[in-house]
Amino acid sequence: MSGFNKVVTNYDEALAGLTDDMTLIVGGFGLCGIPEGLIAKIKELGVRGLTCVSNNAGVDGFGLGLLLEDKQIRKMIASYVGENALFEQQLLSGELEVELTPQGTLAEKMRAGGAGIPAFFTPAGYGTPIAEGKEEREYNGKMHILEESITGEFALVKAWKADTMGNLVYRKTAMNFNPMAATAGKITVAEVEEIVEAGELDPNHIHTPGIYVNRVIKGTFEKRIEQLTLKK
Amino acid sequence: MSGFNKVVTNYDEALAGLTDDMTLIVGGFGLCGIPEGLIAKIKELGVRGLTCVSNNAGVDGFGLGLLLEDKQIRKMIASYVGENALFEQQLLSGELEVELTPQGTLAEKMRAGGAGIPAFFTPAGYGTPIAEGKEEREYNGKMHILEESITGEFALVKAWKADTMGNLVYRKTAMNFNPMAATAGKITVAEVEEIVEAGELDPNHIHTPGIYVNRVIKGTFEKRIEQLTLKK
Amino acid sequence: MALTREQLAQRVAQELRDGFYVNLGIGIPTLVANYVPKGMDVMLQSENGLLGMGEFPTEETVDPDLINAGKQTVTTVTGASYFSSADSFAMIRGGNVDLTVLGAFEVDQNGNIASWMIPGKLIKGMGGAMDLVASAQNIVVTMTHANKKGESKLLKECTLPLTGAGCIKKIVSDLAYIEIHDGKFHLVERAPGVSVEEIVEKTAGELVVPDNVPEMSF
Amino acid sequence: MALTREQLAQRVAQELRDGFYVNLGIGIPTLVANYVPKGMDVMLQSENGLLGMGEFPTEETVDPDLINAGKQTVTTVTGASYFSSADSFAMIRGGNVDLTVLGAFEVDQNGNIASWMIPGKLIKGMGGAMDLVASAQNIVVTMTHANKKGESKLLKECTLPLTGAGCIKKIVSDLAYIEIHDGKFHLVERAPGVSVEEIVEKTAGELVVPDNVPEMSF
Repeated sequence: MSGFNKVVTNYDEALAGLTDDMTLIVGGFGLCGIPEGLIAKIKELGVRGLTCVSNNAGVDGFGLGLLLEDKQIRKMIASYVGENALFEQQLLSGELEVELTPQGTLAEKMRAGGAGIPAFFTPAGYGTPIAEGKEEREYNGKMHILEESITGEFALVKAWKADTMGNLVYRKTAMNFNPMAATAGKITVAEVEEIVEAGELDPNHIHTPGIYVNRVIKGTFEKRIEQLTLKK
Repeated sequence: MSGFNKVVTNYDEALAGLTDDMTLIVGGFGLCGIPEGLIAKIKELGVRGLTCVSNNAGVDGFGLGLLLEDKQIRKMIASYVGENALFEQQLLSGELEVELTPQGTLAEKMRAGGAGIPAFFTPAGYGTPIAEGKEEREYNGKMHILEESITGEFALVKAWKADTMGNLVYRKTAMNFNPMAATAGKITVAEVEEIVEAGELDPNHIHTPGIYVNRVIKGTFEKRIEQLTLKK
Repeated sequence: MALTREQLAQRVAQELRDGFYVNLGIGIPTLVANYVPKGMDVMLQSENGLLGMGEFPTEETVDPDLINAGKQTVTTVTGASYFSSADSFAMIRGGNVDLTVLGAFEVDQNGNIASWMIPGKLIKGMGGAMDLVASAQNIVVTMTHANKKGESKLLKECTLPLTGAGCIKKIVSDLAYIEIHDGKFHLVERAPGVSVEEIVEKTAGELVVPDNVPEMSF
Repeated sequence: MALTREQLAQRVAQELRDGFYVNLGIGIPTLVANYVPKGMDVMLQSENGLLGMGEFPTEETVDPDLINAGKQTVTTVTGASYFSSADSFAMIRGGNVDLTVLGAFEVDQNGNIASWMIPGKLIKGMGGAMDLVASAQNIVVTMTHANKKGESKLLKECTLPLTGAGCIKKIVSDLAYIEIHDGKFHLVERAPGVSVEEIVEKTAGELVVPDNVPEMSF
């Protein structure tokens, strides 16, 4: 299945075509389920002026926080960005722009972007600063606002397993934003823990069909824990 | 887990509360993945004036076709209704109303209904009779029409396996409209081939979380094939 | 005496019913899980993609791929399921969560809530709060009745940017259990040993006080 | 000679490329699967929720839970996946299908297509056709050049209710391969033994004819 072999063996190939000023959709929630190696490679590549769409912005020195160190991110679209001193600093100095988006709206914007739905009404954010400048409409006795979808030149996702044809399976809550991100990129790159032969994943239980995935690379993951909480 | 035991043991209990003039969202594609026993029970109950939202209307004597025999359906919202002589007859005589909806729009209307999205823009149907009276808007250089979501008093779905807490797994293309239908009903009833104990289904691979499912009943299925095509 | 954090959680837990699917916010709301009445089962939804959240893990069972919306490591209960963030908020917006518990800076008598942004201070983001308050049918806000300066947090009109409009109907504060309808606060219960006068004094919005205001029972 | 159904499918198959995800409509489009060039792999998408459709089953392997969008029993190929109808059309509307092949009653020189409804006749429904034509970047319509009465199906303007507006760029008819751009039909290839004159005569819309119109090669 030559035409469907999505496996690449190095990060240069995985991110070929990534240039300055692109929009990247990046999976993950906090530091959980993030494409660690791809992010590290972007730091190495030194591309700048990026718009990153991701629920969070990582922490100092890990996740998307790495890209803040050399000011590679120009704009961040996220729902929560509180865990990062560099972020705060660049935001206050005006070097970084942020577009805060309700978490469910952000997830739906990615899903809609991938699904060819350019805009949708949601109740989230009505009556708040988020609604400013947005069309409002009542449905079923409740006010809603019109939100537009998001797509990007690249989507970078982290999956548990991939087969060679790019079919993906996620694990536990490391799924989070990754399935929608995978659909919303023009070029979608999946960094995974394990690559198996096509046919080894149960067709009933593939989370992201290979049609969405352009490149698959096997990564190694630190899986840093943000809030280690143990039973007392 | 008393509060989460969704299993019912007879069809009367499964459809308790179903009355005349309700809207039912029914899973299935053709005769594949339809809740056979629930439909048969509706025929027995004799409720009338139903609005049925389902991709197809069954065939004479099977699937939703059964409900046409006693004229229980007042309105059908579907994408394709061609396989049914009774349907044709009742449509021509004006006893039955039909709202034809593009298949992808129908699926998205159910999904949106379940997801609290009251309306969305889609390119499907722009410039066609389907667009009449609907708002049109250009996004990304392409015209789209605004479509509203669908919900129903009941959703009737067919799954392969359920656990006692209502978590569902579908099998092959018998999945089709069932996952969206399951989210779009005020009361969702799942008719399944097998009921297993909670914990037996892999939490990574549950198609419909039990939160959407109010009642689970074990059915027996004929699984009639509409177009038997064999390799020559 | 004003309720402690634990007592707040305990009082909120009285709003639980057997078979409820519940979303608990960060902070005091999280503690509610510790006070689920005996013989009652509830399933906790975590908006990062988990239905059926369990207690914190041990060092042996901790898994970086399994966290809650507060980014804490957690476990699951029997019958849990994982799903994407889009599916998680579809579940929330679709009105399938039976009870949502969250904190707030301010609530006003029209059910508006402000909980995410204090102008002049660094804005960290709303996370999932706007989706939760706009979507849930049944929300309990739990917070102190007044802020550290002694200023009421139950206002005629919120002064901070809103998280949601007209969506709050129940407040469990450290002084009282209050319901909101018809554009007014309605005092329903008072914390043990707290006087109606103190509650009236610390409620800036319009408060309807019935003849009889029972003490909360735990 | 006008192309046979099999030759139509064969010519359409020349539009396939290695690694293409392809949606084939009911009828002649389905036959295209039989003519995938050797050494080339394509994956067939069936909009009822299957990526990686295989050939028809044997009596031993037939499975009522495994059908295609034409409701025919099918099999799967290695690497297939199943998903819901919403996810299937998300895939389609999102522009992920590389080639869509379908039939039509009429196509006009502005790329409009009519394929689902003949007023006065019973309306069966559009199925997934409207979603497919509105979403795909690369659509091939395959049909006879004229109807049974000899009337052209390549028109200045469609007379039947549309399935989609301005979305068709390629037609493989039994007489010719034609492209549509700038509001005109453009003759690119003719069927073996069919004269340019016959094609011109049977094309009601504006047809641009280049000096050299090669015969199709199979």
